Amino acid sequence: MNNWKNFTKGFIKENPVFVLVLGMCPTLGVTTSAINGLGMGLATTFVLFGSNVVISLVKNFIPDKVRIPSFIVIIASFVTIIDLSMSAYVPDLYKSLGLFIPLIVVNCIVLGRAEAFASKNTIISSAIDGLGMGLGFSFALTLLGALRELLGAYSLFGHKFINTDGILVFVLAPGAFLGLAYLIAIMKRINK
Amino acid sequence: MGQNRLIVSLSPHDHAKDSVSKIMYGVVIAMIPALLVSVYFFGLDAIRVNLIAIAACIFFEWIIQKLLLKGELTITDGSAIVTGMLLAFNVPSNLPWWIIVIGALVSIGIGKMSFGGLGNNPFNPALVGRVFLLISFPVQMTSWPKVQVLNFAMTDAQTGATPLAIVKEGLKNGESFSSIINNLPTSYSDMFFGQMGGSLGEISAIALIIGGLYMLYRKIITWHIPVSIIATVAIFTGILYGINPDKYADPLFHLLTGGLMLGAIFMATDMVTSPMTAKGMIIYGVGIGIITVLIRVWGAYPEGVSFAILIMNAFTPLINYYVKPKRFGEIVKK
Amino acid sequence: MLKTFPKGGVHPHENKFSAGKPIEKIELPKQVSIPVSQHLGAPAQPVVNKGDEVKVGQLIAKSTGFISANIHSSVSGKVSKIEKIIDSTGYKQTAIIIDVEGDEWLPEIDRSTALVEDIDKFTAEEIRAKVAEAGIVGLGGATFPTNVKISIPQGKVCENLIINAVECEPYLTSDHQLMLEKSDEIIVGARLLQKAAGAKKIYIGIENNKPDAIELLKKKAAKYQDIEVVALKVKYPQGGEKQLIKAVVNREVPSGGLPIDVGCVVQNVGTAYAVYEAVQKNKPLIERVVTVTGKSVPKPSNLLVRIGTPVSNLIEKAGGLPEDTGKIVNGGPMMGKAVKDFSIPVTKGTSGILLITSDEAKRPKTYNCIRCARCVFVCPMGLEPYLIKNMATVGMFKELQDERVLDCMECGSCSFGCPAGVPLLDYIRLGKANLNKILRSKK
Amino acid sequence: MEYIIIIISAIFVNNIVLAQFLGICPFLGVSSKIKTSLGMGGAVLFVMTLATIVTWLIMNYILMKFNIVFMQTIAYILVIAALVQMVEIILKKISPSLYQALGVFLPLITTNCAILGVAIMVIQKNYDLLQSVVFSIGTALGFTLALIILAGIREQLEKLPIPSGMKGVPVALVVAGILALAFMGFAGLV
Amino acid sequence: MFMDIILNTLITLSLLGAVMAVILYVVAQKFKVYEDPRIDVVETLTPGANCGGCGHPGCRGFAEACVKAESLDGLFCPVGGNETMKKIAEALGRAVVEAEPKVAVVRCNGTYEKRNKTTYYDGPSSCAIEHSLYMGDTDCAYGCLGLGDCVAKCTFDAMYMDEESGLPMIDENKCTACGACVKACPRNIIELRNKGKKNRRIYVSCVNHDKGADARRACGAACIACNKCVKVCPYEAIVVENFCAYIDFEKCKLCRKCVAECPTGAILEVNFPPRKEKVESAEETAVN
Repeated sequence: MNNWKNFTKGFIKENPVFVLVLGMCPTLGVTTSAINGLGMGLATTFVLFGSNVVISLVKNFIPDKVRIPSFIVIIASFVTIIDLSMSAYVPDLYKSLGLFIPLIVVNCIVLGRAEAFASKNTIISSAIDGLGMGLGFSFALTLLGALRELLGAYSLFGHKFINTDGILVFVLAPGAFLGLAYLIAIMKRINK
Repeated sequence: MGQNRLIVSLSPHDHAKDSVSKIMYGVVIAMIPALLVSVYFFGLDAIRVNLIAIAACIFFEWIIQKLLLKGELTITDGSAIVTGMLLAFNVPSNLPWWIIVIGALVSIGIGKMSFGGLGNNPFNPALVGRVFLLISFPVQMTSWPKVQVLNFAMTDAQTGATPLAIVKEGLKNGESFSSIINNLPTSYSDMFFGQMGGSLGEISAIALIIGGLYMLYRKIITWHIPVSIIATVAIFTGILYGINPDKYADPLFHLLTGGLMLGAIFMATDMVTSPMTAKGMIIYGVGIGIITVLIRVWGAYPEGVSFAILIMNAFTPLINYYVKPKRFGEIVKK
Repeated sequence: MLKTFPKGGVHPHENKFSAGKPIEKIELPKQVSIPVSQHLGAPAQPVVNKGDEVKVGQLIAKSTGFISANIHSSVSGKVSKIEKIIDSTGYKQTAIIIDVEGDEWLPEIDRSTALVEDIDKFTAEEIRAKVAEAGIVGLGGATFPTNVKISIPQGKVCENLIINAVECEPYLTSDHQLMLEKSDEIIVGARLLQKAAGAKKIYIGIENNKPDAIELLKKKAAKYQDIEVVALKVKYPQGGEKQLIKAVVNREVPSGGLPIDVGCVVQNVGTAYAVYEAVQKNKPLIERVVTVTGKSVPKPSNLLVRIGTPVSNLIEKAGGLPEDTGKIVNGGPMMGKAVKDFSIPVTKGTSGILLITSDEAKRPKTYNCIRCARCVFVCPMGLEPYLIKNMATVGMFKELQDERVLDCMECGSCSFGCPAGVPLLDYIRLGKANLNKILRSKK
Repeated sequence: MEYIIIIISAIFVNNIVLAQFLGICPFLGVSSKIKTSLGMGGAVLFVMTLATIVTWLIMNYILMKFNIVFMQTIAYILVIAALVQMVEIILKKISPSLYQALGVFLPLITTNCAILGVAIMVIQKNYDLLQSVVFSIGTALGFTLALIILAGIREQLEKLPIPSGMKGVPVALVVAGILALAFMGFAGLV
Repeated sequence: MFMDIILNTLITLSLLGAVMAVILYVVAQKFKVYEDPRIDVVETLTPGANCGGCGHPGCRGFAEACVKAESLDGLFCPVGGNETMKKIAEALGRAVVEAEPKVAVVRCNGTYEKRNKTTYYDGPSSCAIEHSLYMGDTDCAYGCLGLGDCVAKCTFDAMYMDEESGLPMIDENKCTACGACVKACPRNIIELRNKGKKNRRIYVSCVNHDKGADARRACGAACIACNKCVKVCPYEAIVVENFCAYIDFEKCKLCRKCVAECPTGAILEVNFPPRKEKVESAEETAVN
C-alpha cells in the first residue's frame, strides 16, 4: 500500500514539474512535441531509477562528507550511459533533445530524490520512488509536449489533424513558458 | 441618530472628479480620427476588424472575471474597449475573424487578466496580442491589403507589402535608398495622410497626431514619451542617413511609415506599463526609439515598434526602481 | 509671470462663496467647552477648578512645556466641569466647560478699536513674552506655538519673515476677509513679529485670486521699505510653509529641516493680527475668524467666534443645517478634518467649518491603480505616493524611510487627483505613523 | 567585431534563459528581489567564466589527449561542483550579507544547467579559449539581464493583488513567456 | 587499447578528484568562518514556519538567539510550544522554561447590537487607518473597529470576522498564540491569555477607560467599573483600573462567580458547561 502511494504521488500530488517546480529546463526546452517530451521523460526516469537504486545500495559505504559529490558521480555515470546509448539507438530523438540529455545530470529532481529519499530508504522503496517520480515527470513532459504540439502544429504524436501551420508561438520559446504557466495554475487549482 | 449619520473620512474631502473610465473613453475618442481614416482607406473591413476585436476583448474579460477570478466586474471601465481597438489598429484589415479572436484572448487572457486585471499588467495587453499573432501567423499578419479610397464592397483586395518592408527588402538586395523611394508608389504626403499599406490604424500620421494632441489636451498623456521616442528615432536614423544615405533610409521615412506614430502616441503611452516619472519616461522613450531602429535596420523584422515597446515595458519596473523624482529639499551629496 | 513653487500642485475648484462677506460677531453661546490641547505639543494644565468664576481673558490652563500654549477663558461665567469631550481630533480630550454669565472682561484688556502703531515701546524679548503669555499659536491650522517659532535658536539667523496670506484651501475666506478689514493691524502685527524674530525683511505672500487684498496691503505697506507684498499664482498647496518659501524667496528647506534652516520664518496673517492684539491691546487669543461655508449653506459667512463655541451655533448663524449634509469638515476641503458631530467646539486652529452635501461627501469609486503617474506629478514634495501606498499596504514600513515618506505634509494633492479614486493619503498616513513608531522604538 | 557579435548574440538573440531554457531554476527562484538577483547574476558570471575556462582546458588538454571524451559529463560536473563550493566558502568570508541573500541558491548553481550547458556548448561550437570566455561572459550577462527584468516585474507585482492561482511560479512563467515573445524581435540582429 | 581507456579514465578522474579536493581543502582553511554548528541543529528542531511569532526574524534567527543566549528564559517558540522548547533545551543541554499554553482573546464584546454606530466611516478597510482618523464609527473610543486587521495578519487561518456581531472570532484550536494579531490591533484589544484548564477561560471583554455612565452610553456590553466583580472574587484576581476591570489569569481559579455578578455581561466565560437555572436568570438580566 505504502509502495503504491510512493509510486503514485509523483503524478499529481507531488508532481515534480507542476507542484515541486523542479527540472524546469528540460521541461521547457524539449517539449516542442509530445514524443520529445515522452522521450526526455523516459530518459530521466531511467537515470532516476538507476541512481536511486545504486545510491540506496551504497548509501552505507559513503562517508557523509563526500555524500553529494559521490551522488553526482553516480548520477553522471547513468547519464553518460543513457547519453551514449540514445545516440546509438535513437539518433533522431537524440538530435532533437540535444544538449538536454547530458544536462539530466543537473536536473534538480534527480539529485533531490537521491538526497531526500534514496539516501534514507531501502532499495525497493527507492526504486519505486524513482520510477514513480520519473513517470510523473514523463507524464508532465508529455502533457506539455502534447499541448504545445496540438496548438502549435495541430498534431499529436506526429498525426496531423489540420493540414496547416498551427499557432506557431507554441512550438517556439514563448509558448513553452506560457503553456507551462497555465498548466501549473490549473494543477494548483486541482490540488486545492 | 442612526439613519442620519455623518460621514467621516480622512482628508482631502474634495476630488478632481476624474476617473479611470473617463480616461479610457478619452483614449477611445482620441482614436476615432485614425479609425475614420482606416474606414476611408480600407472600407467596411476596418469596422469589421474593430468590432470583432472589441467584442471579443469585452467578452473574454467578462467571462474570465465571472468564471475564473470571481471578482468585481470591471468591464464598464472601458479598458477592454481600448485594448480591443488598439489590437484592431495593429492588424491588417483583412485578417480572418478567428485570428482576431485568438489575439483578443491572448491580449485579455494572458496579457491582462493573468495579472489580475487593469493596472497590474506589466505589458501592454494589445501589444502582447499583436506580437503573439505576428509570430504565430506570420503570413496572415504581414499581407496588408492595398488601400482603396472609400471602397465599401467587401471584395478581397489585393495585398502588398508596406513601404518599410519594400525598403528593407530593397536595401538588403543592395539597391540604394533613393532609387527605392523613387520607385515607391507612395509619396511622403501620402504616408502623412495615410494612403499606404499597413495595419489599419497605423497608416495616417496626421490622424494619430490629432488624437495625440487631444490626449495631451485632456491631460491623459504627457509629452515626454511620444516626443522622446520620435526624437530618438529621428536622430538615430538621421545619423545613419548622414553616414550613408544609400544604405539607410532617411529619418522622415522612418517617422511616417510603420507603426511608429501609433506606437509612440497610443501604445507606449499606456499608463499602466510606462514609467512614473518624467525622467523615467524619457529614458523609456529613448529606449524604445533605439530598439525600434535596431530592429528596423538590422533585425529580421521590417518593423520593430511593437517589440521595442514590449521590451521597454519589461524595463519599466526597473526604471521606476532606479529613477526617482527630484525630492523637494533634497540635500545633494557631493 | 507670477511667482509660485515649481514642482507639483493642483487646482481644486475655489468655491469661495463667503468671499466679501464682512466679518460678523456671533452671539455668545450658553456654554463653551475649551479643550486644554488646542496646539501642537503638550496639553496645557488647567489652573481653575469646578465652580470657579472666570472672566474673559483669564488664564484657565497653563502651558506645560517648551512647546505648549496658555489657554484663556473666552467668556465670563462659572466653570461647570472639567471632563473629556469629543473635539475636532475625533478623540476625547480634556476640556474646561464654562457656563456663560454676562460678558465681563479682564480690566487690562484694551477693547477699543483705535489703532496702536508704535512698536518701539517693546523690546523683542517683551514681544515674545507677550505672545507666549497670550497663548498665540499658528492660526493657519498647524497650531504651532508662535513664540517658539519667533525665538530664533542659537546660530541661526532669520532673514525673512514671510506672512502667509495665501489661503490656498478652497472655500475658506477668513484670512482674506481679515486682510480687508484689519489691514493696518496686520501690518503692525507683522512688524512686531519681525522685530521679535529679528528679520530683515517682511514678505506678504498672497495668491492672485485676492486682488483687492493685494492692492490694499500694497498701499498700506508702501510706507515701509522692508515690507514687500508678493502676488502669487493660484496653486494648491502654496500655503504649505516649504512651498511658500520656495515660491517667495526661492529657497528650498532641506528634507527634515525647518524654515529657519534657510533663514525664514513663516507666520499666518491671522497670527499676525492676533499678535497685534496681544501686544498692543493685551488681549489673549480668545476669539478668531471662522468661515462657515459649503455649497448648500444658506448664508456662507465669516464669523468672529469665541474659542469654545459649539460648531452647531456657527451653523445656526449661517442659516441652519442644510438637510442633505453628509459631512462636516473642520478646516478646508483639502486638509481639514471631518468631525464626528455638531457639538465639537471651535478651537484656535479652526479656520473654517465646511458642510459637504451627502452625495459629494462620499468618496469616488475605487479602481485598481492604473499607474497614470498623476500622483507623482502633482506631489509638491517630489514623492511617489503610489509606491508609498503599495508599500504601506504590504507592510513595508521600514523601507518607507528611504522613500522619504516623512517629508509628506499631507496636502492631499495625490488623493485629490487620483483617477482611480485610491485614497493614497490614507495609506501614506498609515505608513508615516508606523514608520514613526518604528523610529521611536529604535531610540 | 567577432567577439561583439558573440556577446550580442548571447545576450539578446539567443538569450540563455528566454531562448535556450537553461538556468530556469534560479531564474524562477532568485528573481523575487532586484538586489538578490543582481548578486546571483554576479555569482553566475563569475562561476560561469571560471568553469568554462577550466572545463575547456580539461577537455582540450586531458580528455581529448587521453581519448576519453565520453567522460565529459562526469568530469565537468565534478569540476563545477568543486568550483561552486569554493565560491561559496569565499563569499561567506568576504561578503556575509551577500551570502545570506543568495542563501540556498549558491549550491544550486551546481545544478544550474546554464553553467554545465555553456561548458558543453563551447565545445560543440568549437570555440577557442578566448571565444569561450567571451561567450560565457555574454551568456552570464544575458542570464543576469533576464533575471533582473523578471525581478523588477516581480517586485512590482508583489505589491499588487494577483489572482491567487497565478501567484508565484505561474505568473513568473507568464512574464518570462511574454519576455521571450518580445526578445524574438531581436531575431536576425546578428 | 580497451584497458588503456579504462586506465586513462581511472587515472584522470582520480587525479581530477584529488586536485579538486586539495584546492577545496586549502580554500576552506583559508576562508574559514566560524559558525556555531548548534545553530543548524536548533534550526532543524524549530517548526520552520518563519512566522516571527517569537520576535526573531524567522526560525534561523530564533535558533541563533537560542544558541547565543545564556539561558532560554524569555525565548519561547509559540508555534512549536513546550515540546519544541524541550527538544531545543535538550539539544543545548539547558533547562527549559515551561510556559503555560496561551491563546489569543478579543477583549471587546461590542457587537452591532450592543453598540450603535454614530457615524459612517468612509475609507479603506483598515482598522489602523480608521484608528488614526478618529475614535471610530461608534461612541466607544476603545472597542473593536471591526475592519479585520487582525484577521488579515493571522497566518494560521485561526481568525475570522463574525458577520453578525462585527467582531473577530478566534478558532482556539488553530491559534498558536504567535501574537501577530495582538500587534496588528491598533486598539490593543487582543491579549494572549492562558488557555486554562480544559480550555476554560474567564475574562473581562472590554478595555474602555471611560467613566461608567459614558461607557454605558456608548456600548451596552461595556465594563462600567462597578466593582461588583472585585467584591465577589474570592481570589483577589480582579482589579479595576482606569474604569475597567481586569482579571489576572494567573490568579483566577475559574470559579465563575464574577460572571454572574456583572451587570452588563462584560465578563465572558469560555468552554464552561451550561449553568443551572438560577445563574441563567442572572445572565438574562445582564443582557437586558
